[in-house]
Amino acid sequence: MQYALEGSQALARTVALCRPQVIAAYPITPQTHIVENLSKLVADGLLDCELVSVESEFSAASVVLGAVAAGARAYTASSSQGILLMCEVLYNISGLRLPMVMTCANRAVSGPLSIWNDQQDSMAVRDAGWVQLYCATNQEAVDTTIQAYLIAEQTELPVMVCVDGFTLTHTLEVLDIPDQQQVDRFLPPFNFDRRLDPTSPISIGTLVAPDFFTESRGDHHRALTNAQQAIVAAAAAWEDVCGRRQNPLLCVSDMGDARIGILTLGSIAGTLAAARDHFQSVPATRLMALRAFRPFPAEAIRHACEGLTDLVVLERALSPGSGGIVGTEVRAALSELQTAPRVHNFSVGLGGRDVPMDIYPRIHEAVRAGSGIPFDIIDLEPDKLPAAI
Amino acid sequence: MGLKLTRGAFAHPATSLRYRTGSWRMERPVHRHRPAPCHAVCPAGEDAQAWLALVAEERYREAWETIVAVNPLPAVTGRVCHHPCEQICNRGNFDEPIAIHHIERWLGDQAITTGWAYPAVAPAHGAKTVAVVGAGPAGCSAAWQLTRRGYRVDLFEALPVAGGLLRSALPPYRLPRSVLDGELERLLASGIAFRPGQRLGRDFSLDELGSEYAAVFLGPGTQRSRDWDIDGATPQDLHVGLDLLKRWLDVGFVPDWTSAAIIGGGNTAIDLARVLRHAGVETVHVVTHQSLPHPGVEQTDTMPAIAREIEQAMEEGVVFHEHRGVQRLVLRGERVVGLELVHRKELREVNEAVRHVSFEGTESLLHVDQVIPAIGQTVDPAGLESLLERRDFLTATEQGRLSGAPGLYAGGDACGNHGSVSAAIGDGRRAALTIERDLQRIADPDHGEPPAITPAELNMNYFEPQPRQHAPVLPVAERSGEAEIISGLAQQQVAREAHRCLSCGNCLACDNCWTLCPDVAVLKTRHPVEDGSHYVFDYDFCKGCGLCARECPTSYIVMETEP
Amino acid sequence: MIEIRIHGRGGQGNVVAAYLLATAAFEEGRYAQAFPNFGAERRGAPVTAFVRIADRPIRRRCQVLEPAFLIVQDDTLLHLPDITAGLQDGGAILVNSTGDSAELGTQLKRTVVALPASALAQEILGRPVPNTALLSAFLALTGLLPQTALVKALGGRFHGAVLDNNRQLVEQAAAQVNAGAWQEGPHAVRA
Amino acid sequence: MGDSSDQLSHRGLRLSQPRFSGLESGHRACQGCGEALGARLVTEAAGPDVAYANATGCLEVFTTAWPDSAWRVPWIHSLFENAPAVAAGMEAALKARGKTTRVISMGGDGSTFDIGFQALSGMLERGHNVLHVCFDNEAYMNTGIQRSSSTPHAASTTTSPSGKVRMGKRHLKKDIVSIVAAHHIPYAATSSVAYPSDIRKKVRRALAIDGPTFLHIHTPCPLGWGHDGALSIEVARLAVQTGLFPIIELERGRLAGSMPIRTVRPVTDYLQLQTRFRHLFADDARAREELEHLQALADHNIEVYNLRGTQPDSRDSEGADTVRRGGMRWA
Repeated sequence: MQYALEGSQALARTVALCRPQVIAAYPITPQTHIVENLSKLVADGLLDCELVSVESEFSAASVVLGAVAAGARAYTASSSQGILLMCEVLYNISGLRLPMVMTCANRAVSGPLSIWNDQQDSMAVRDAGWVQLYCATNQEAVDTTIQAYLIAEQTELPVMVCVDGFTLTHTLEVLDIPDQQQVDRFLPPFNFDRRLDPTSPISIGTLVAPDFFTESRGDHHRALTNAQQAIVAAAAAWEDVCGRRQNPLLCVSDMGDARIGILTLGSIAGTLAAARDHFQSVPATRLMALRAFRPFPAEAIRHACEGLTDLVVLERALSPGSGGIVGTEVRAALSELQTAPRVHNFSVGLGGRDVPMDIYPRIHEAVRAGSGIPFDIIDLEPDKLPAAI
Repeated sequence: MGLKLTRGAFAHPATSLRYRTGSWRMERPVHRHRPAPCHAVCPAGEDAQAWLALVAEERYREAWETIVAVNPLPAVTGRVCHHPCEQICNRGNFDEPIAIHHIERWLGDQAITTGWAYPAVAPAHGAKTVAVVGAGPAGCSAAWQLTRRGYRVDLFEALPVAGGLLRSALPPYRLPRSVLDGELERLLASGIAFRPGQRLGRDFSLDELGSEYAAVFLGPGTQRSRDWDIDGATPQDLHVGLDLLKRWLDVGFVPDWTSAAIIGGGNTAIDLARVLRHAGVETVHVVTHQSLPHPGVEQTDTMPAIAREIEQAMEEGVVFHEHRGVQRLVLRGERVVGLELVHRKELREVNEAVRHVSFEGTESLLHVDQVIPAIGQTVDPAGLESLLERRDFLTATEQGRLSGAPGLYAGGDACGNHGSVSAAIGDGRRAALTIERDLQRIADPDHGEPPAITPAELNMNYFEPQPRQHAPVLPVAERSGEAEIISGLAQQQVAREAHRCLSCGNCLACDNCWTLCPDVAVLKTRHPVEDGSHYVFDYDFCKGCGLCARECPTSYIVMETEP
Repeated sequence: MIEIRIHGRGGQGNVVAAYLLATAAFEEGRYAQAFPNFGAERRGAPVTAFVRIADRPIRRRCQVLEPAFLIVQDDTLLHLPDITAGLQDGGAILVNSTGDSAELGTQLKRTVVALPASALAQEILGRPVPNTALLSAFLALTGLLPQTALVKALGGRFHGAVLDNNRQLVEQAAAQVNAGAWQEGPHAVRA
Repeated sequence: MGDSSDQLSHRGLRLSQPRFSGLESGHRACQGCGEALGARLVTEAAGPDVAYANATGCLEVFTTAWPDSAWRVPWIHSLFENAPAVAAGMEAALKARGKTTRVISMGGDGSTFDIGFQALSGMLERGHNVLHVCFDNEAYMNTGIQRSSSTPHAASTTTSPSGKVRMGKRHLKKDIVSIVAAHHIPYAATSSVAYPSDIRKKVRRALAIDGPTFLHIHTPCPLGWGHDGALSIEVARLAVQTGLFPIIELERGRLAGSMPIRTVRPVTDYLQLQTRFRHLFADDARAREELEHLQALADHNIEVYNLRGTQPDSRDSEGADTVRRGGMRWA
C-alpha cells in the first residue's frame, strides 16, 4: 500500500514487518530516525521485540551477535563512526557465520567532522565479510531490507543494507509498504540450527590454528561469492510477492546505442537518470547502479559494459593515496574483456556535497577531454585548497 | 575421509576428551596408605584410625570386629591400657588427642551388652590343634588368633577361671569383673577349648604337650614375687604387694594399720596403695627410685605405672617419694617401725650399664607400721625349669619363638616385658601368626612398616578445632569398694569424638581431590575401590600438578615420579 | 514538476511544512518529494527545506536550485542576503508577515504576498504556528492542490479539536488571499 | 591407585559422576591452573541450563582449540571486550524466544577491569538478567603476563618489571567490585578458588536473582605469579587470610556479608610464595617500604570490611572449607 513517508520511517515499518526479535542500536546521525521510529512502534505495542538501547555501537553489534547466536532474528543500524567502532565485531559476526541485517545510513567519516552523506563508512568495512547492498531509492531500501533477511538466513551471512544518509533517510516521498501477509509469505520464521542451546551445547568462536584457518577464510569467501545466487533468487521471489522488478546485482538502463556508461552506487543514480532526460544534447549514456558491492558481481559488470568505449565510475568514497575504491575493482574486472572500455573513475559528493543535475554534462565533458582518467574528484574546487606544502 | 571444517568453526561438546593431557605429567598422584601414629605405637597392634572411621559412620559392630581381629579384649584394654596411642595422636598438636581408649571401651561394652559374637570360623576338617598355657591376656590373645584362623585350640589355665592377672591383680574400680567376665565368657565361647584348673608341672608337662600338640604357646605370666631384703634383713611379718592385692581381691582382706610404705613404682604398687587408702589406711607412702611422670622426663627413668593411676592415687592422698631408695629398715625387735630413705637415682655408665647411686647426706626417716615391697614378680618355674635354667623370665624372639625350643612359643609378662596388658595381647597375636607360618612352613615376612604420618604432613586447613569429649570421674570421697572410678562416654559423645579423628594417612572421602582438580582427572566412585578410597585418578588427563596431594587433608595422596 | 523552497528558522516546523505540502500532493495522487537542506543548525538559525511535486515519479535527489516559489515562515528572513537566490523569473514569494504585500514586493523586486499567518494561528489555534495558514494560502494562490488535500495531510498529524481548528484555519487563510492569483505562475508551464 | 583405576571404565565413570561438570578434561590449561578450576566450579553450581559468553583470554584459548571443546554447556566466544554485551544479546534473545535458560558472561581481569569495562557497565546499567563472572589472575596472562588494572601494587610483570628505580607496579589494584556495586545492582560478590563451597553458594545466589549480578573470583596463575602449580589453593587461601583479597557480598551497593578472617596472617606469608613479589624481599629500603605498604593495604581492607573474626565461625577463613568424612558437603 502507498504512503507518503520519510525514508527512515519507511525503513522502520519495513524492519518491523520482518518480525525481528532483538533490536540493538546506539544513536548516530543520520541513522537516528530509523531507531526512533522502531522504538515508537515498540512503545505503541505495534512491534513485539526486545529493544536494547546500548551504550555504544560496539555493544550494539555485540548484542545482536549474541542474540543471533541464541537463535533470535536481529537488527541494528548505524552510520559513519558507528560503523567503524563496530568494525571488529562486524568481522566477528561474519566469521562466525551469524545471519543478521543492519542498515548503514551512509555518512562521511571524520575528521574533519562531517555528519553528511557519502559512502566512506560502508566502504571502510567492505572486507568485513558482509553482504553489502546499496540502494538508489527509498523504495529499493524497503524492498532490499526484506530480501536481506532471506538472503542472510539462507546463506548464514550478515547483510548490510546501505542507504544514503539524509538524501534517502530524511526524504519524504511516496512509497509502497508491503503488508504483513506479503512479508510473512516471503520470509519464513528464523530457525538457526547452530544456536546456543542447552540440549545440544556447541561451542561457537573457537581458536583455529594455521592448519585450518585458511580453510575457514576460504569457506567464507566461497559463501560470499555464492551469495550472488541467493541475492538473485530473493529479488525474483520478492517480485512474485509484491510485483516490483528489481535488478538484484546491477541495475542497467540503456539507450540502445550508448557508447558511454556511468556506473554508480546509491541515490546519485536517480539524479543521473533525471539529468539524462533533461540534457537531451548529451550523447546517449548507459546508466548502471551497482546494488551488490559484496559479493562483487564482476561477471554482471563485464556483461553490462559490452559495446562501451568509455565507462565512468562515480563513487561517494575515496581511498586516499589510491583513488577510487569501486573504480579500481571495476577496472580490474573489465581488464579481462577483449575490448575493455576506458575506465574513468571519479569521486563525487563527499561529506554531503550536493550532486546537482549538471554533474551529468560535466562528466561527459571530462570524458571527452581526457583519454581515460584513472581518478579525479570531479566536484573538487581547487581554489579552495590550502597551499600545498 | 579427513577432518572437515565446521561452519564458523564451531565445536561439539566435550570433544577435548580426544586430547590426552596425561602426557604432560612428570609426577603422578597415588593413594598411599601409611600408618597413623596411633596404629604404629599400639602395643596390641590395633589400627585405631581404621575402626574410628567405622564408628564415625556409625558402623559400630564392624568397628568392634575390626578391633577384635587384633585385640579380643577391647572392653578390658579400653580401661586398663595406658594408651600410648593418645599420647602420640596427631590431633594432640592441633587441639586435644582423640579419646581413643574411651571409644574402644564403649565398643567393648556395647559388644557385651548386645552380646555380639566373636567372628570366629569353624575349624576346618583335620585342622591342627595348638596348646595355649595360661588364660591371661597373652594366652587369650594367642588362643583367639589361632581360633579365628581355623585352628583348634586347647587353653590350659591353672585357676578355675580365665583372666590371669586381669582378674588376680586388677582392682575392680579399674576393671569391673562384670566387664572382664562379659568379655572372656564370649571369647571362650568362640570355639576355644578351655581347660581350667590345669596347672603346668602338676597336671601336665611340657613334654606331653609337645608330643600331643602341633604347637605350644606359653603365657604363664609371673606368679612368683621377687625375694626382698635390705642387707639381709627382712621383717618377720613381711607382706608382699601382689599377694596382698590378690588377698584383698579374693577375700576382701582389710588391714588394721594406720600407715604403710610400699616399695616400687609399678602398677601393682599403685593399685595396692590405693586399695589400702580405700580400705582406710591413713597414710600410704609409695617409695620409688624412679621419677614421677613429668613431661620431658625420660621414659626409662619414669615409674612404669600408668600416669592416670598415679594422678588418681595422689588425689586420693597417697604420698609419693620419687628418686628414693630404702637404705635401712628401722626395726623394733623383728617388727618394722620405719625406713631410712635416701635419694637414689639410676645412672647410666659410659657402657650403658645401669647403676643405682645413693647420695650420701640425703638420708631421712619414714615411720610406718608396714613396709610392703612391690618390686615385681618373676615366672613360677614349676614345669618350666628346663626352659628357665633358673632365669627369672622366658626369652622369646620378636616373633614369639622360644629360642632353642622348636614348637614352643611364648609371650606376655613371662617374657619380662613391661607388664602392659596390651603388650601381652600383642605378644599373643604375633606368636599366633608365627605358629601359623611355622605350621604352614612360610618364612617370616621382612616388612619394615612405612613410617607413621607426622603432623607436618597433614593439611590442617581443613579441620576445625573441637574439644575432646570427657567422661565423668568418681569424686575422691566416693572412691571406695568396687565402683568404677572412670565411667564411659555416651553414644553421641562417642560419635562426636570419632568424627574428630583426622584419619591420618587414610582416605576421609572428603571430596577435596575430586573438587579441587583443575583437570577433572579425579573421578569419584559409587563404591570403594580396592585401595579403600572412593576416588580414582584418570591418568589419561592428570597433568600431575600435585594440587590434590598438597590439599589432601590426611596425606593419603602422594606424588610419585612417573614410572 | 514544481519545485518549492521553504525558508524558516530552526524550531518553526520548516521540515514539517515541507512534509505537509508533499503529503497533500500525495493525497491527490501526485508524486512528491520533500527534504530538508540537511544541516547541523540549532533552534533559531535560518533553515530551508525543499518540496517537489510532479505527475511522474521523481528521480532526482539533488537540492532545489531554481524554485518556482518561496514560502517564508518569518518576514525577518526576507533581509537575508540571498533569500531569493535561484528563484525563477516570475516566481513568487509567500511570506508570513503583517506587512503590506506591495511594499515588500517593491523591496524584493518580486511578486510577494504577505499573510499574517502567526496572528491567524494565534487567533484560531491559540498558538502562533504559521504552517497551516501559509500552506493553505499557498494552495489557494497557486490552485496547485485543493484545500481538502491539505486537510487530509493535516489529518495524518492532528486529531480531534486540533484538527478541527486547523481545518478552520485552512478555510480562513484561503479566504485571506486572492485565489488563483498565481495560477499562471512558472509552474503552469512546467507542470 | 593406578592399577585399580585402570580396571575401571573411566569414560563410563566420568559420565556417571554425581555432579554436573560444564568443563571437561582435555583442556590445555597449565598445571594447577586456578582459572580452570574456578570455571569448572562455576559451571558445576550453575547447572546445565545456562548459556555462556566468554571473553578472549586463557580460559577461551585453552578450552576451545578447534576441533576440540572442553565445554559441555552452550558457549560462545566473540571478542576480548564484549562478553557482557554478547551475553546481553543472548539474554534478550532467550527472553524473546520464551526460554528460561540463564546467561553467564565470563572473562578475566583484563576483559572485566579494562578493555571490556564499558560493555560490562552497560550490561549492568540496563539490568540484563546476566551473571558476569570475573576470573581474576591479576594480569594479562594470555599474552605473557603484562600488568592490568587488577595487578596488585608492587607486583612485577613484564610491563611493570622491578628494576633499579622501580618496585614493580606503581599503581593500586582497581577496586572493581565497588565500582560494579555502584551500579546499584542486586548482588555483587567476591570469592576465591580456595573456597569452593563459597563459590558454589554465591553462583547459586546470583542465579536465583532476577537482574544483573557480579561474581569476582580470585584465581591464582602459577605461571604469572611464579609459584608451583600444587600451591594454587594455598596461595589463594593466603590472599584471603592476609586480608589482601577480602571475600565480601554487596547487595544494592551495600555490604551484606563478609568472610571473617579467624587468624590474620602477615602479608609476607602470601607474598613470599610468589616470584612476582620476590624483589620485595631484597635487602633494600624501598622493598621494605613496599612490604609495609602492602601490609597497610591488607590492614585497610580488614578495617573497611570489618574482617577480623571475633570468635570461630563456620563461615570464616578457616571454617569455610572444613572437610567432613563422606564428602559431598557441597552437593
